[in-house]
Amino acid sequence: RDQIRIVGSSTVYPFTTVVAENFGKKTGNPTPVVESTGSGGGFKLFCAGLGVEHPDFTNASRAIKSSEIETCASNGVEAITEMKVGYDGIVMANSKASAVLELTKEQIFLALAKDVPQDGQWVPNPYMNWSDIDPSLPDEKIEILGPPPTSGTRDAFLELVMEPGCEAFAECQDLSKDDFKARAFTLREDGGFVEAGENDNLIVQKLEANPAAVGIFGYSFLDQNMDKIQGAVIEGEAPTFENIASGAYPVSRPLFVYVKLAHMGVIPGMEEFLEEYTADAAWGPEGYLSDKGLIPMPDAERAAMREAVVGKVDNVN
Amino acid sequence: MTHLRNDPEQQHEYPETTAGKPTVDGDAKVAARGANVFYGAKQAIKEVSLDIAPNEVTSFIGPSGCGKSTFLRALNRMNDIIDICRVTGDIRLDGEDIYDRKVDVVQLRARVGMVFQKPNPFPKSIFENVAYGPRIHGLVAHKDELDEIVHTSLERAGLLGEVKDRLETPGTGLSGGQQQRLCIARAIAVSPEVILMDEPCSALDPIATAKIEELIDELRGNYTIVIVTHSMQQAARVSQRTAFFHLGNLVEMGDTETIFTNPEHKLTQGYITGRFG
Amino acid sequence: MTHLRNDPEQQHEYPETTAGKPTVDGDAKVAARGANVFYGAKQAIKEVSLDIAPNEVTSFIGPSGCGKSTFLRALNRMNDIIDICRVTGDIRLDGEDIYDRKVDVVQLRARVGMVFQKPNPFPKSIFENVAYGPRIHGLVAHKDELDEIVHTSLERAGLLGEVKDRLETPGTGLSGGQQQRLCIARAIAVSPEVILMDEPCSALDPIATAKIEELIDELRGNYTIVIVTHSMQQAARVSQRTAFFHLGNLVEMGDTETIFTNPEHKLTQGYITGRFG
Amino acid sequence: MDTILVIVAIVLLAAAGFVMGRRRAVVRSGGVSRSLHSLPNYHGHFVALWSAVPALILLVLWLPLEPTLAMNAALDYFQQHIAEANNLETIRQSKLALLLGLSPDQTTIRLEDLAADQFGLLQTEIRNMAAGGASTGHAAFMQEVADVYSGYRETSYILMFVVCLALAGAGAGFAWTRIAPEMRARNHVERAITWFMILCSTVAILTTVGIVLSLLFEAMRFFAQIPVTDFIFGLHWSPQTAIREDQVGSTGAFGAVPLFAGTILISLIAMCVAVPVGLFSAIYMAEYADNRVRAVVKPILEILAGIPTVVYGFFAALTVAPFFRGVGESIGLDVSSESALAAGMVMGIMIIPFVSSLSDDVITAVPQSMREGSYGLGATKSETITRVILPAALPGVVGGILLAVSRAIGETMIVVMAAGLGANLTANPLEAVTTVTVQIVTLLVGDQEFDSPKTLAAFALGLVLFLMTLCLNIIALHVVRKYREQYE
Amino acid sequence: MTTNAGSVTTPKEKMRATLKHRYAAEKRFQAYGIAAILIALAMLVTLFVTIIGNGFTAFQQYTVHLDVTLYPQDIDPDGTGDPEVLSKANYQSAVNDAMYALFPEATDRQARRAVRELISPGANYVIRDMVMDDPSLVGQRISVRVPLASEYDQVLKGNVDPVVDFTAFKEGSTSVDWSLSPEERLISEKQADYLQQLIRQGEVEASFNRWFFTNGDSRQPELAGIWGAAVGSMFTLMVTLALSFPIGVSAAVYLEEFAPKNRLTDIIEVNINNLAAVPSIVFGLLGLAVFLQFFGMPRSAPLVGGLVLTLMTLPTIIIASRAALKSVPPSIREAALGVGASKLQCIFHHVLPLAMPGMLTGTIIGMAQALGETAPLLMIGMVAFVVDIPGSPLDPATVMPVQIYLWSDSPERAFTERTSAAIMCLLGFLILMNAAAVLLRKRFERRW
Ligand SMILES: Nc1ncnc2c1ncn2[C@@H]1O[C@H](COP(=O)(O)OP(=O)(O)OP(=O)(O)O)[C@@H](O)[C@H]1O
Ligand SMILES: Nc1ncnc2c1ncn2[C@@H]1O[C@H](COP(=O)(O)OP(=O)(O)OP(=O)(O)O)[C@@H](O)[C@H]1O
Ligand SMILES: [Mg+2]
Ligand SMILES: [Mg+2]
Ligand SMILES: O=P([O-])([O-])[O-]
Repeated sequence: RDQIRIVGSSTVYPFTTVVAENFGKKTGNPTPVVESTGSGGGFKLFCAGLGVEHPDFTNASRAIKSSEIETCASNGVEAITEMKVGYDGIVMANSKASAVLELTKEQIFLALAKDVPQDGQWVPNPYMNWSDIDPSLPDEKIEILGPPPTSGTRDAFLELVMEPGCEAFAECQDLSKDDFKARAFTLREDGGFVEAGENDNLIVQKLEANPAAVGIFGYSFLDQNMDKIQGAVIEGEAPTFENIASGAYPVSRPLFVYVKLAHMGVIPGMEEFLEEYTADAAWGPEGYLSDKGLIPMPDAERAAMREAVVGKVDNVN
Repeated sequence: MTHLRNDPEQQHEYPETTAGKPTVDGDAKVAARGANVFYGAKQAIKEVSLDIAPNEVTSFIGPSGCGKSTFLRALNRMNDIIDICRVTGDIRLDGEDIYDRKVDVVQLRARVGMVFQKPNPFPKSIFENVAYGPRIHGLVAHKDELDEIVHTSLERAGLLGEVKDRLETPGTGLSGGQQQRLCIARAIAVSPEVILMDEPCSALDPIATAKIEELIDELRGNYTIVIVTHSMQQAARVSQRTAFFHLGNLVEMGDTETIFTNPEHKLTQGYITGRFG
Repeated sequence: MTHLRNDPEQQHEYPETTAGKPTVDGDAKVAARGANVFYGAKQAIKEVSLDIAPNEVTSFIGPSGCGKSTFLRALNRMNDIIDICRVTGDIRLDGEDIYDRKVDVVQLRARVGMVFQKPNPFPKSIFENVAYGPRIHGLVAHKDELDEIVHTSLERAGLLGEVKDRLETPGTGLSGGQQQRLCIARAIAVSPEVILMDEPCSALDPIATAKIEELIDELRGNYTIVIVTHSMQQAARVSQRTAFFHLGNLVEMGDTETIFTNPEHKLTQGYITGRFG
Repeated sequence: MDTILVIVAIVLLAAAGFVMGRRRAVVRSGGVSRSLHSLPNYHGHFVALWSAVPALILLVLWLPLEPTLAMNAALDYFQQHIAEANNLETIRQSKLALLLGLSPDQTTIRLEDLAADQFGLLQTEIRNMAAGGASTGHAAFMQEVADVYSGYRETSYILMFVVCLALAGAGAGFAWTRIAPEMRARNHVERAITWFMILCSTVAILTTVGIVLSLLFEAMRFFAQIPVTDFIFGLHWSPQTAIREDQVGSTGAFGAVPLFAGTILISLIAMCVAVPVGLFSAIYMAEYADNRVRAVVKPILEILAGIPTVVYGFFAALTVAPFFRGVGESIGLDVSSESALAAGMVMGIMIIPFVSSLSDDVITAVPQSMREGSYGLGATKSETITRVILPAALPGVVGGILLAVSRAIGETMIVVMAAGLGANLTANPLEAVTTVTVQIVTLLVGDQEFDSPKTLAAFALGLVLFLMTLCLNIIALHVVRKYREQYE
Repeated sequence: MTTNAGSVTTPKEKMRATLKHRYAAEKRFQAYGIAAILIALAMLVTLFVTIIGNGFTAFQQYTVHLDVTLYPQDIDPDGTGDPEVLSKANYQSAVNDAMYALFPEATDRQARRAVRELISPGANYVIRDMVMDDPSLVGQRISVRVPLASEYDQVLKGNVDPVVDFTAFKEGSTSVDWSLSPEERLISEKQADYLQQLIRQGEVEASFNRWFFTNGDSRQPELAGIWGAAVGSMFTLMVTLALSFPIGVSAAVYLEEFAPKNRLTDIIEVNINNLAAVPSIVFGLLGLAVFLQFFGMPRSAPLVGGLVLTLMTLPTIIIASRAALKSVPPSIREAALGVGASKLQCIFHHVLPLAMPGMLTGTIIGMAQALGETAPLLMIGMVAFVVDIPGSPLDPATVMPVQIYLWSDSPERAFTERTSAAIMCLLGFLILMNAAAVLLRKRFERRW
């Protein structure tokens, strides 16, 4: 096999593919094949073993789990390296026909949770309209289209928004750890939250058709559809490129690529691929990945990461 | 292709026989004058004129493919359901042109019933088979009336005795002869005036044949019956008048007695004495 | 259900007639002893024993459903292709049991050819229809030989004159009578020893019938022929020996002359004089 | 690649065998082909089959066996040359020590004492190294073992080549000597072909076995964690479990009732569209339309069945669903944008041809005598159809509809794109429901975790769905059988 | 009609009384039939119109005319003409220079970046491909059309701001009157000005989008093409056809002509029907377990895709083939057996040719289903980004419905119309395939 094989997260897929394409065109190597299998599916394939029938990289929208590291090790895949490639902002957006939402995490929690605290009691979510939560919010039905439980985006959103949102309430702080999880992470099922599948373009089009609805998805889809939809301001920060990059916008998560070091030197082009990925022309603030919606890491972090990855690569050879 | 084959054979000359002067004593129930039937370009019936007397059994005989069935089906416009089939000439039922545009085929067929060569009971119960006609024609208002009609019809078809305990069993479960009688019962349940039977006994064994022949004889009192048969013996036994067809032409028609003992045309003679066919 | 229907009718008693003592002058070409044929549980042929003489025409007659076709098909194991059909007893061709496990059916059928009631040419050209048998049996090595066989067979079937200019046209495009003759040509092309014909004229008009009868008469010199017919006239005209079947039993068998003028059994008499059937 | 070479060589040998067998048959018959039992070609095929089939069977058996033999040789080598006392120190310092669970006081390594997973690991290690994976943290002698492994495989390839060809030659030779005029070559060849056909028929069985097996193990693991009764009777479906250990997550609920209810609701809507439209189209085409119309309309309708389901998915999600929503809004109804109605309707459109084409066939197949019987009594066309033809065609129509139902239940992409994901237990077609297939797909393509019920649930769902449709088909077969017997 | 209860009515009168209703019912019934067919056809038309309406613009692409000078020292300093060297050479600077030449006033870094972004980032590869085809171009000044970047292309096609009429803008007369605020637009005010300047110079032109038909996948919408997926589909279908047709037909022949009718064949029959109902993704799971894990075949390969789809289409083909075999009149079999053909000869010489049209119908439907299938391929790695056109059934590849699925989930706006265009191609492929099969079927039908 003289072709690099990459599997993994559907969130990282749009970024890795651009790098792969540019790598192929620039170096004349065969363009790597990138599969979109989801982070977990990617790790499963990645950790299945060494050799040409197993992939060389895996994309992930979350860090590898310890159980996955164990699986890897038990299959002989011990030398792996984690490369953080940037950030992905998770935005809440609605149709431009409606007003821009300005939300806090607590408000989002109240809009989405299955049970909410009220006067020290947990009651089934009574908020049907946004204005029920806070009179300053529009008098519109709450209808949020979001990813299914199997999606990494959903997990990240729960962690980054719902958890702090819940913690803001006194009732939450009294809970045991398990109960807290149950309270914070169970989303309402009375129609206020709609699981809308993995196809974010479909969500965008649904938002356009339904001005009352609010969607949850990655920043790149907002970026490409600014004429139709607008991002909600969360905790006073609008979901702009600059805000996410600077870390001001609170809902963003890191994206990773994992490297199977044992394949270095066996599969041609892996080093060049990593160099391409870590070039400023790719993942820098002006790079083509940022055009595609990847939020770059700060300069120092990038430099350190490049050093770490490319350095490791050198060590192996 | 059948067209090709028959062309050279249409050279027979049919001299003036009774076929040319169709008359019955009294009024004819069905009267055809210069009737032609075409399948596409092929002519299956050529200028046939004949009269069918009421309350009599008329039989059609003739070699295979001569057009007996075709002509029979022309009498209740059953040919309408064959796309390529076309009928010209004049066929009258009680003096009324049945091919008139104003004629309602549905009613015509209710008046001129038909029993087919192969028994074709519906895949329904015996009762439903007979009740079907009265039901669709709205002949009955109550269940009682329907029961009555079904029973009388089966009785007259000579089947009631054999099936009265199992009217709810499927009609297809009867023997061939019983099925044929069931089809006759089904036909008479709508009180037709004429019953056309196309080789009703060809698929049957001798005993079933005898029963049906008896029945035909009995029905003759109330209905006008036309029967197609391949068996001259049968024609001789059951019919009062016989018509002999050949290659689409009506060669000769007359009293069964006369036809079988003293035919006018030598084709007829050749056929009934078994020199061909 | 046919089972049901026939049960009460199997009460006939068949007295000792010629049926019991099958003999022909000299060696029989085909000899059956105590043959039974069953369709599932239903017995269609009951203990039939008869001899078929070489180079003669034997005709099978009898009312519809009596088992003529069934018995005919038993003679070249055509019944094998009907799943539920089972044959017991002893049927021999030239003294060899054809139901022996060692017998190669394919070769048997090449020796005992068959012409079916309904003409069934292959949807191929006329030439290919006739050439098919010689080809699969490897009878010819060269195209010339094949041409020769096809032409002779068509000639003998009396068809060559009509089709020699269009041997490449489909066999299905012929008229019914021509198709039937094509099937006969196809059957004789593999030089069988016996030819079985199941009502070869039932679908035919008088002229075609006459041609086929002529052919049968002619073929008699070289082949052993068995013919099933519904028409007693035909049996009388073409066959030397006649067997009369009734409800699966062989009632009587003998010289055609004798059977038609002086039948031993009154069932036979009833049938041939048209008192039933 | 080497295997392909072997196959090509065998095929060439078989071809040569054909020519020679044919020639010999002709020669032995003395040019009189009449004296041959079978045509010369059959003799040729006979030789070719004898040459190719045994060799190919050997090849198929050899292929999986060969790496095992090579591995045994490598392990042997490991035991004899590596695992000796003077190497022990080196081993102790390498990664291998961990792998072999070497204890400090151990003086010998005996492979047969190794635990199963350690043994497996060692083999994986050898295989990886032989495949060219750079060794990390190993002593160099492991490379020796790997070389033994690769070397063995190399010889084995050559051996396989020689043995297979020899067998092919021997088979051809054997068959060749048997050729004689009276030899029943045709019967032999035909028997071989019949066996091939039997083999093909078993593919369906093997597929079924494969499907059941590939679902069963994971489903068992699922049911080990979630009780079967909870799964089959549970009313709540919410497969939310934590993805990472350090992550907080709520425990999932795995009651499959809402999924099956959703599947049934959507299939029902689909059937409400497909059955009337399909059946009436079929009736019109079979009984009313003339042949030219039928010849055009039937293939056009069949296009509906061939349109990719992704396309239907878009159509449902972007055209039909908003349309229903809009209509609902204008009359004051609250229609979800993933309404079951939209997904079901579009699915119904897709399966129209299943109903229309199959029903058209069976309606046309109802004997003309039934129609004549009815018309002969003075029935109108519609009376004949509704009272005689349809009842007579019922088994076939039911069969077609059941096939359509099966297709609706198993359909995936339309519902993935157009139906919701939230498991609502509702009978209201205006709300969003989810289906079994949607859940299977989302569980399998989302973030997976093969040790948690979340992903394993997909297999359980697949298995239960499989059993469900199996029951449906058995019932269908019996319904059809029952009526068929009655109507003949 | 209005007979009072006492009077006796003859059957004839009663019949007449109900006739009107019966004829009305008849009319209604016929109307239902016509309505049903019209509904089905209307759905088909709606579907086609929707897709074509969304997608036909993708067959056009706005291009910019550039005069590019290929300096040998940049491309091939040693003048070797070695393809290796040519393919790795840097064409970007030549393209940049050509662009800067069009905008002499853009001198600062910011402005130059905006100028560069006007054309597709893949423009240099367009030129590279030209040079690779004809190395003599090195050292010449060549005139080429390179694709406009997809954002601008979308703006010009009116897909971005439907409120604004771009006709005047396209003619280069007025500056655009945006209804969107600057941050909502895909392109900035400055970029719009540049674009208009280009238009005024007559350098921009809409032309046939050949890249769409010749390229593999790309993350640049303007360079993304369907050809790679089409080739993948062809390989996959070839494998499927080569396996499923013979296996399906053999199985059908055995089950219909040879197999005894017993419990085992009943089980097989139920099985085959049931397989038709198994969700297609489950076949993917099977393929993953059997072909990838057990037999160790490569991921993403059309060979494996073909195998999985074979298993999926087999039931359809078997069911249809059995129906076709059933419809061959027994008289043909009797005729063949009667002249001494063996059963297999009878089937191969006579029955199969006659059943072939029906078998082909089943195959058409099965192949159409296989052509449009996505779900099972998810499991065997064919849902992948594949740029290189596959050269064999073992190369990584994707198929058309998967390409559609992937594009539909891409953030870039221009992929929306390409998704629809790809659907149109797939439908075209489908109709072609059906037409070919229908013709083939006709041939078989017409031969005799
Ligand atoms: N549907 C049809 N299409 C074309 N030709 C037909 C059709 N039905 C009958 N024919 C032809 O019309 C002629 C007369 O056929 P018809 O069925 O009336 O004969 P018949 O006298 O009833 O013969 P049989 O005694 O065999 O039933 C025949 O040549 C036949 O081939
Ligand atoms: N395939 C079959 N399955 C079951 N029963 C059959 C089958 N073929 C014929 N029979 C029955 O066997 C009996 C004899 O049939 P056969 O066809 O031999 O009659 P036949 O004498 O040829 O009648 P015909 O003159 O009408 O052709 C009949 O009762 C028939 O119903
Ligand atoms: Mg007739
Ligand atoms: Mg018969
Ligand atoms: O595919 P994801 O793991 O990023 O959801």
